Amino acid sequence: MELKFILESLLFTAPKPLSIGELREVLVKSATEEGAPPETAAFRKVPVEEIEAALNTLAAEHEVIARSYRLVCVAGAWQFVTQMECAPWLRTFVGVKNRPTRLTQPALETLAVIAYRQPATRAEIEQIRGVAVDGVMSTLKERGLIEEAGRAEVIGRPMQFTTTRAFLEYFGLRNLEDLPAADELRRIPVQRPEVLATVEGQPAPEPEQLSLEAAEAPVVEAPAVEPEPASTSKDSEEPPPPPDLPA
Amino acid sequence: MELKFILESLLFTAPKPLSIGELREVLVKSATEEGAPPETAAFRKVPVEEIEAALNTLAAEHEVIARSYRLVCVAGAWQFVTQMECAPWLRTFVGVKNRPTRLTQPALETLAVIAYRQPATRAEIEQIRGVAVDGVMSTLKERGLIEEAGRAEVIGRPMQFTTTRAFLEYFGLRNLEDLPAADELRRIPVQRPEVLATVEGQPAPEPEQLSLEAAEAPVVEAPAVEPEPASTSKDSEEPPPPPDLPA
Amino acid sequence: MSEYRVQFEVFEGPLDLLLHLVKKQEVDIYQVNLTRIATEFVAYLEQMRELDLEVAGEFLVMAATLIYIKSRELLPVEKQVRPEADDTDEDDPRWELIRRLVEYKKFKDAAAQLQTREGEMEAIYERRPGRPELGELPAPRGTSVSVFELVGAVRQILKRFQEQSPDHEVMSEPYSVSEKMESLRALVGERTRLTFGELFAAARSRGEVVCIFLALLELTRMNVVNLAQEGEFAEIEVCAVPVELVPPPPAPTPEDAYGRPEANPLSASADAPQLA
Repeated sequence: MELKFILESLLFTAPKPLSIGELREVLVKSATEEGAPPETAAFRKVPVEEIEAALNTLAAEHEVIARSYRLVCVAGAWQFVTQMECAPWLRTFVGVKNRPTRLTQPALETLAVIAYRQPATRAEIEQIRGVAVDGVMSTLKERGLIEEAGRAEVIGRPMQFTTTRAFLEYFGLRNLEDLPAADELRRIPVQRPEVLATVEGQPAPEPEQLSLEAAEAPVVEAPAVEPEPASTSKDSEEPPPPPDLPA
Repeated sequence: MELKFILESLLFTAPKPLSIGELREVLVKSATEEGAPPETAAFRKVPVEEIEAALNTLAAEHEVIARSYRLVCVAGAWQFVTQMECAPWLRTFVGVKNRPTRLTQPALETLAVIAYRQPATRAEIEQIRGVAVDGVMSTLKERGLIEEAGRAEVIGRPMQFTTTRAFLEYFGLRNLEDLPAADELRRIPVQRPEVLATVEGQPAPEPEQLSLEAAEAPVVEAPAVEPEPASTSKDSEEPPPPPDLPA
Repeated sequence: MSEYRVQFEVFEGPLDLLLHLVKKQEVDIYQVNLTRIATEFVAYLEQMRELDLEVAGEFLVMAATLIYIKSRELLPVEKQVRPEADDTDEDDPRWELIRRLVEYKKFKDAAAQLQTREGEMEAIYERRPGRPELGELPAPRGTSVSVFELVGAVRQILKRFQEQSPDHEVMSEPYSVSEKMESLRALVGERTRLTFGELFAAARSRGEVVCIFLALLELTRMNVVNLAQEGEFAEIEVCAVPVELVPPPPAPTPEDAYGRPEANPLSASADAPQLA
């Protein structure tokens, strides 16, 4: 009996997603129980890596056979789910999925910043979004999508935030690497063209690395209310004081 | 969206076997509900024959892709079932012992009554054994040694039970004729049941003299669709949640 | 602020408004005419004021930056501070603003993708399988249970049946629970362990079975005996509790006596009297 088929049958039978650890436990228990059938012995000491490889093979196979369901891994737990196209009929059959109300645009933007830049302080988020985020942050915390994760070792020791397991589950993500365009957004290289504004110009060769390290530089609490708008993580970037607004 | 894929997703999601009628009902309901998505209209009046053909195609396809599960039709209801080869691991997973323990004396006696007098009603068994047999009966059913075999044509139409193929295997018998002669047991006259309080408790109006020959006569249509509270509780109930796996 | 949010919900902040204005120019973000943007941005704020809407502080701050950029652009080219080297790049407020806009846009796009995903999740259904019909293994592999066990069961039934004389009468019970407790205690003391079935072997009527059963329950409660069961279908065993381990009553050890469902005397009661 091939390992992947045993795993498949377990996932097919399970009423909830199973982690690799849980799957391994079944294999080990089957082989060590009293009166264990001889065929179970093969997986008595099956390594975690072998299970993971078999699961990935399975998922790829199901991708190929393209049925109305597929095998997915969400937050480290594997399960069979249906394809989206079947939703109209499943809604009738199973009922509307019981999910919390959809997130608002500000909540999604804030969540995106935290997801890609975690751990992120409130000031960092406000810097990127250009608005105060207090209300949105507490909504996200209430919904269990973000959580506090220690303080940043900078002046004021502001609280840092990360996304939770519930975040991955809510969006059906395998892990943080599974975020769309994760590589690009984690460290956004914004290239400065040689000449800006109305003048023609080509992109400068040197990319700006807006890395996590830069973000951890001392930041002012809630820059949105500060008179200096462009106060970035880099002190040198601060523009000169703006003139008064025309009346 | 192809019909067969919709049907597949429904059977995939269903916690119990579905008849063609039930499947059709979902298709029709999806198409006629308020705000039904346009793609559901295609199957608003889908004929039963078309569904049946699609199901047969599906079953054949699953035969070909040879996964650890297959699509089967039992007594007119379709469902996905896992392949036998995976049973040792699935048993561990759902918490069923791979090696059964010996039958208790009460179980043996109940089994003997059913074996020699099949098909036998619960009332008849209780009369001969002089005790309520609910617990023992469900144990025997769980172990697959006895099964329901239609209703007796007497007042109350009580469920009848026969032994199974597994029963023969368990005792190493080739067929029921191989049972050691026990005419006496067969001949015990059954009277109106006493005040034995059982859930079913239907007094059999006449002594039922049921010989072995009778047992081998064709039995009434499988009763799966006609749930009877006392005897089929196991089947009609929602499946119990599987045992929690230790982390 | 809240009023403004209702009216201008489209713009989540000054950067959002800026992005909107950049988009209107239909050019690459790096090619955008910031002078024009500044004018439009301020005009937008003016419009808000005319509508008597409170303008959030963040918008005012952004307007100030834009006006500063615009004022620099208005200077004659030779008087403009044009940074030549990379190290002075960051002094250019235009660059800083564009950098922020580009960054913000990426996160806004990421948020849109999350939103798509959020919607998709509502259309994905998990499999909710019923309990698989595996049954129990009917027989240990290779071996089969002797059919003599079945024959033995048949004999047992017949024997009991014959013993029940057809004209049996209801008689007053010649035994009591306390009597049965005494004999049980003696039996367990003698044998240390015996099977559940054995207890009832000698019982001749249902009444007697009930008495024995009640006696057993009482002894269990008093922690004189323990009930245990090897496996799911195994015979229930009655064991004496070692004297030194007997805690002062009433402190039963429910774990032993009632812990396993099959060993629960109450559930066993259905089957108990049949050996009478």
